[in-house]
Amino acid sequence: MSAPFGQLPRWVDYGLLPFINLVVAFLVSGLVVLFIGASPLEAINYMVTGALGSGEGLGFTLYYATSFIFTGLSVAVAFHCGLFNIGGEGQVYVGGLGVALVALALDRIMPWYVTAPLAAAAGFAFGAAWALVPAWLQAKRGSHIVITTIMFNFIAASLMVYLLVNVMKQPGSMSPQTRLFESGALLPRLGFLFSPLGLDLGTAPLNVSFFLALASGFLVWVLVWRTRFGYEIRTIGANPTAAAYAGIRYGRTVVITMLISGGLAGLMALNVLLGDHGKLQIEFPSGAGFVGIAVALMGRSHPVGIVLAAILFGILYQGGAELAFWVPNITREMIVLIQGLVILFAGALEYMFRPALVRLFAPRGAAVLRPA
Amino acid sequence: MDLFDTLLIPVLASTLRLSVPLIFTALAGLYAERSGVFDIGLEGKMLFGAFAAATAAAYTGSAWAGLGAAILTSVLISLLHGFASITQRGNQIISGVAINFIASGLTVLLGNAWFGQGGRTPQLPNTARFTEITLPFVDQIRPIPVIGPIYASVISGHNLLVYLALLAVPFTWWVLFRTRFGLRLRAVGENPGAVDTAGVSVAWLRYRALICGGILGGFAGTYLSIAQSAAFIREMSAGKGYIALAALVFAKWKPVNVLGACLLFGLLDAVSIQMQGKRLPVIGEVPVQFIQALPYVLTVILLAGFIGKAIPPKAGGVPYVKER
Amino acid sequence: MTSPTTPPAIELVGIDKRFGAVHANKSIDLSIARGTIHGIVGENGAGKSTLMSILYGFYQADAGEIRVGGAPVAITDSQAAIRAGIGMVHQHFMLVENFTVLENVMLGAEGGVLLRRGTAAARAELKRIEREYGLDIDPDAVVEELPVGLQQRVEILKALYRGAEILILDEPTGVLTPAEADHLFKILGQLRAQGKTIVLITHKLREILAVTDNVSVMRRGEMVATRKTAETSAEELAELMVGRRVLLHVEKGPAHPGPVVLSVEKLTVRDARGVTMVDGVSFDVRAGEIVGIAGVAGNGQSELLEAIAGIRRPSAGTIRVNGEALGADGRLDPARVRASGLAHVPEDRHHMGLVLSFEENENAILGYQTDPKYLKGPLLDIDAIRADARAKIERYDIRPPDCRLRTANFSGGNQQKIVLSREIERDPAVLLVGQPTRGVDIGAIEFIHKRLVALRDAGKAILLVSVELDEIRSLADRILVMFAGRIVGTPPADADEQEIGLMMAGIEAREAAE
Amino acid sequence: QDIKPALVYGTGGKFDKSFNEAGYNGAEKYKTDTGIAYRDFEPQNDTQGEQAIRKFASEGFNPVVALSFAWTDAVAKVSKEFPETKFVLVDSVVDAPNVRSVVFKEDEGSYLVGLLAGLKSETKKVGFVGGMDIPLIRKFGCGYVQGAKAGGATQFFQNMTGTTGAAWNDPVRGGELAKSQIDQGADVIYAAAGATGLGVLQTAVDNGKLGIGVDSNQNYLHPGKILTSMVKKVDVAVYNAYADAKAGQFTAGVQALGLKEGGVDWALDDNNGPLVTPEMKAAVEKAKADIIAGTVTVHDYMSDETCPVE
Ligand SMILES: Nc1ncnc2c1ncn2[C@@H]1O[C@H](COP(=O)(O)OP(=O)(O)OP(=O)(O)O)[C@@H](O)[C@H]1O
Ligand SMILES: Nc1ncnc2c1ncn2[C@@H]1O[C@H](COP(=O)(O)OP(=O)(O)OP(=O)(O)O)[C@@H](O)[C@H]1O
Ligand SMILES: [Mg+2]
Ligand SMILES: [Mg+2]
Repeated sequence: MSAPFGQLPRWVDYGLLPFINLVVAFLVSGLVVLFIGASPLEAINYMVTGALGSGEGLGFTLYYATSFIFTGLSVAVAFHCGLFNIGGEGQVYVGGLGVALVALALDRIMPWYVTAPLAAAAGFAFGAAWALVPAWLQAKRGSHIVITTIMFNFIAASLMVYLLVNVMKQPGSMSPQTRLFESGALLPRLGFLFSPLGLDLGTAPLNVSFFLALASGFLVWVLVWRTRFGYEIRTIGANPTAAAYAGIRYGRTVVITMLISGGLAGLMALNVLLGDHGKLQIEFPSGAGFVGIAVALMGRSHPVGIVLAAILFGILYQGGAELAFWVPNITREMIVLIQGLVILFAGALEYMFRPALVRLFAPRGAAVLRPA
Repeated sequence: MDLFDTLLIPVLASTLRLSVPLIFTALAGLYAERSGVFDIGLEGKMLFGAFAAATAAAYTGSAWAGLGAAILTSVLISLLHGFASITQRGNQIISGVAINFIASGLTVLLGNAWFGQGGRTPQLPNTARFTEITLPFVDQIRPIPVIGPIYASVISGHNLLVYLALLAVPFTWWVLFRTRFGLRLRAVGENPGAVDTAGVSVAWLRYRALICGGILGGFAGTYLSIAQSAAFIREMSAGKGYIALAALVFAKWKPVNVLGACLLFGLLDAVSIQMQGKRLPVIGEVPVQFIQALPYVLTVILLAGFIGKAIPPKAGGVPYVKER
Repeated sequence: MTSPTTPPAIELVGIDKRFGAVHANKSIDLSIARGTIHGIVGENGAGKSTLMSILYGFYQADAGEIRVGGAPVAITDSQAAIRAGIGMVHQHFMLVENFTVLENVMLGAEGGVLLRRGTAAARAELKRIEREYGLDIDPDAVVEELPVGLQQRVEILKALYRGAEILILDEPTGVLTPAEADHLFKILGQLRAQGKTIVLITHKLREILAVTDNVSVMRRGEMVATRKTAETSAEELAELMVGRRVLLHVEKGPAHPGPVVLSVEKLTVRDARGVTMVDGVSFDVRAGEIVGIAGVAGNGQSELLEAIAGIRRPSAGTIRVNGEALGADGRLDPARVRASGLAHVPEDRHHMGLVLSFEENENAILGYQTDPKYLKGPLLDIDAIRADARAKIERYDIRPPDCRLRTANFSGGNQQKIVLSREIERDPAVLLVGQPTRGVDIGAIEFIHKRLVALRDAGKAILLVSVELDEIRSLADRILVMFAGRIVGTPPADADEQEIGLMMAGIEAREAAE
Repeated sequence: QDIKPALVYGTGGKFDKSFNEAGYNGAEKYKTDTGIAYRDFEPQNDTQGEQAIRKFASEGFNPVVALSFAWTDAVAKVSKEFPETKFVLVDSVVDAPNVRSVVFKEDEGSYLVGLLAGLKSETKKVGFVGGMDIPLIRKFGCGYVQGAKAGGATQFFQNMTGTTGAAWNDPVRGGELAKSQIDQGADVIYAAAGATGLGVLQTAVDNGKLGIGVDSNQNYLHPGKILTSMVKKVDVAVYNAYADAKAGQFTAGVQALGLKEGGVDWALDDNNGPLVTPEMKAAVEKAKADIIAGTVTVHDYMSDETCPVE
């Protein structure tokens, strides 16, 4: 995704341009808000203050961001290997199963700091396992990973409904969910960190897995740009022929990459199940896997970009909820639309205003590439 | 013979009905991707089409007006996708994702603003729908064993769009392989440079391909909301766009294979519907969720077992940039 | 030569073009007389292709005017150029690989909304052109299955089919055998005789001197000189191109062959479609010698190299390096082959030798990413890698000297140097080299040849595959000629061109068959 | 006393043509009757549900009504945090001094419509299309087949639409399931699948069969072609919650609303009047009376998570 046409100062490329795109996205959203007869200014105000204005709002924003960081990284890792993993949703779902099993087994006998790492490991393992078959088929049979991962999303849904309704549900309870986890499986919230800053997270479910997400981001960066295996991943992604020439084993690399990708998705369950819901119930991924695609692409598949994009989506989720909460005739569909417009302008149309900026900022007389 | 009537015939008929939206949508994707533009916004196109069809039909009371509106809307969405991914050289996948978000939000929003039923459109009378039509000579042919019932109950008795879907396949084949437009379309998906140096505009060609896709997307949506159902319901595309995408890859981007793939998906679905709640020999009662997962499992198995590598159009997904 | 009264076929006035930071053409003036063959020479990245692409409407000039037959024409796109009677054979072919020859020729000139009628007409026209110029080709062959030589023929047919009066050929002979090249030049002669005008871009001064009427020289985006061919010399042109004196022939002493290092026995290779590309080939390469494999592109040389390099699984035969059979355990992969002291400069640097989107220093370890000296445990040792890359840039005078630059932004010649430095600097026991100087300018050619000879003199075994007969003859100590997957001759290194040319065309093979 | 009513829907959304919508109607009715405005919220995910319930409570809204079993744990938590606030949980039970849990005996209502279906069916084959295979829906189905059996039906088809959220918004698939049941001989089909049900009813009607609506009275959708609807008076539950609070008569604890309490019922109006013969009407009314009297008991699936009839 190299930007077309002339060079720009980094702060313009990575600061001003995205900012302009966001502004435009919100302007267009504002028109829609007007259309349904609400005040755009009021709306943006609710949205921003709702997401960032209070400790609690910020807490929720970062909580959602945590989930999106995981799914975003998952998509990005596969992308670097030239694989389009649409299976995040299913990998999160099944990852949740792993997390829940550990939690149910240990929450009464172990403290959280024992349970959590094991749950994380299980979530990673289950998520990875769910990516294994598509990965293997791609590597050895060349079956298109886009189809197989789509199919595995549906299969995951069926599997989980079956388990939650027929196996893991508490007798007599109406809702298809496991019993509530007890303290031994609940992650500490981060209120204590923010209170010194005078921020009260209130009941926001922001929890330690936020740090796991950031750590994963860093590890992914190391993996992709600083390890030999990452080099091999990127080579296959950029030029499979050259990869074969370089003696990089396609099948092996593809499989391992997808395992990592699926595992990262699976980790998201930790944030949601042990960080907030305290149980495993149907439908808990609620689309985070798909949001991950947008997050990864808008973050240009780079961890830093992904964290930023994830926070942006966290703001849209939390701010959107606040907005819908306070302005009665703004429904959740409105929020979905705004998300769509942001993806459109900040993502697909990211270069629309670039030529204009180039005309403004283009450094004159940049060094001409000299031929041999 | 009894099984033939009570099981096979219904399953085949149901197969046909279930494949129609997939056929339209997969063909829509075929035009786009053969021209080198990925399109995972199919889901959104279908949804917008369905909404437009139901809305127009509700206001005008005419199914044809509905179809027209659906096509118009879906084409507009395609143009948006084109503007983002052709003119602005944006990432085609992001653009598609964005369109899907916008579709699921905007349809409900507008529907609610216009009809105040949470995005649902008013219940349509049959006069405002595409209803089932009976082919000629049904009664004469029905008595004939085997072909009779098949003609009467599988081939006949569907709404117009079903037959249009079946016609769309050979038509698409003809366009692709027998017309100038088709030749250029296939070329631009493989090597835009060749098209450009032949003095044909790459951008305009791709736009036209997307427009074709838009038209078909409109048909798909119309089928959902005013042929199969009598109203638009939020999210009613229910993931069919993604299945169609899978069918397209499955079919290796070839029109006739698309028909095959979609019918296959339809069949698997129809079978799973029939099998629900039935006791199977040996296994006995199978949990419904397993039956519901069956089509997807089988797809994966077939894919791995029989369909080799699917090689997408070479220039697919990359915006055409002459000057780096 | 046409009389000065008739206006020139083409006049370029003050053509200027920038690609972002790159100033590819600096207000170029050029006048090409009707009915002549006009040569253009210049280093890699001098701006030749750009200039011609502007003339053909593929790029738009930032400034300047184009006159055709004296009248200014606005060439906004290739369509306009075609209408103005200009046709172009691109350096990087503009063909749809999975289309048939006919479809490629028709594309953009289908003659009607429906294909059927147009197709018939096209067939007829194609036949006519074939007969007229002896450019025979099967119109229903799929292009990707044709050898490069024929693919180029398709490009020429495309231009003629559109009734081009002015034909531009951008480095057309790079992929041809001498025989084929001569044939091409005959055709160009015919075209000129019919009053058509031809622009010929090439790096080979011999061809310039042989076929052109006038020649212009470009350097770093500027038009530095135009000469009547009759009144100039290879030396002068070379100096004008590079801006310094260059040696046009390779200086090398006699070889001192040592023990056999690489030995290939009854090697057979089939491609994906199961077609036998290499057919029971056997030969040895000794330490301290360069063995050259001559042959028309597409006669199995590529497959041979790839098989030895471990990229293709041979279906039969054995490959030994220092007596060690490669892949004896049935697992022959490039990593292991490298480990056994074999290095490989692939024919196609863009598709195989480099990852164009990578930084230069990343490409400098491609294939050696597992070498401990580039690693700290599982991590890449970035500093070591970059230091190593800078050293190579230094030693091979790769320009621009920036190891963080995207590889795609280096010109052809420099990209080739990146690959060569990577492979040669491993100091391998055996070096496989494919088309080391394809599309590379004489300045760079001189440099590359020196390096190869130096490596030989250092006692290494070198297997050189090239379609440039000159190159083979000037570098190789022994020559093998390959045709249809078999070695059809082993002419002495000083054998004359005709003789080898015939073998390359499979004449011997045919005779044997009869 | 003064009240500030609030309403939190299930993730299905306000206009699910199902019980969320019924709840909405109840709140609307209360508004029109009393002029007291209310506030509502449609959560996009489970986190937002709890968030909204808590927010309403902390903003001083009272009573706060939470529709759907999905909010069971949320209500349990928040009701502890806000002991002064009155909460109403629909479709599930939380045992707390300030929580009223309203559950409906869908099995009883479904029994009645099933009975009618059994009586009306000529093929004596009746169908049921559920949204997702979850306990609540099984409860509907179980009551239905018991009634249908009592009505003389000999074969029952029970299908579920899907395993993702789409299952509640997939009229096309719902229609397909209905069609397959019709192909197998069913001539009366009961839909308990939210908006998917619209497709079920449509297909039944398109094929000249009879459909049975659910939750709210859907008879009007296809006058003369819908046999009846199993009405589940969520609207009443919501309305009463507000009214009781207003009148200071709010009571916590479990309200199990069945036929007796008028929480569930079968719908008979001009739209389906012609379809229901006096005999049928009598039979259904008798069954209703018997159930209320306790002489007939409908097996509640939730009691032991099994159903006597398959
Ligand atoms: N660039 C590519 N694109 C798609 N498929 C490929 C590519 N390269 C190789 N494959 C397929 O992947 C399969 C495995 O390739 P390869 O043998 O390199 O994997 P591997 O890493 O050696 O496997 P393993 O490590 O398990 O032995 C082969 O069957 C080949 O068809
Ligand atoms: N599409 C492009 N975008 C950006 N830069 C380009 C593009 N095409 C060429 N250049 C740059 O313009 C300069 C001239 O390129 P050009 O291909 O015209 O040189 P050339 O004389 O044809 O070289 P060669 O002999 O290798 O073909 C080079 O520096 C090249 O990197
Ligand atoms: Mg060049
Ligand atoms: Mg060139």
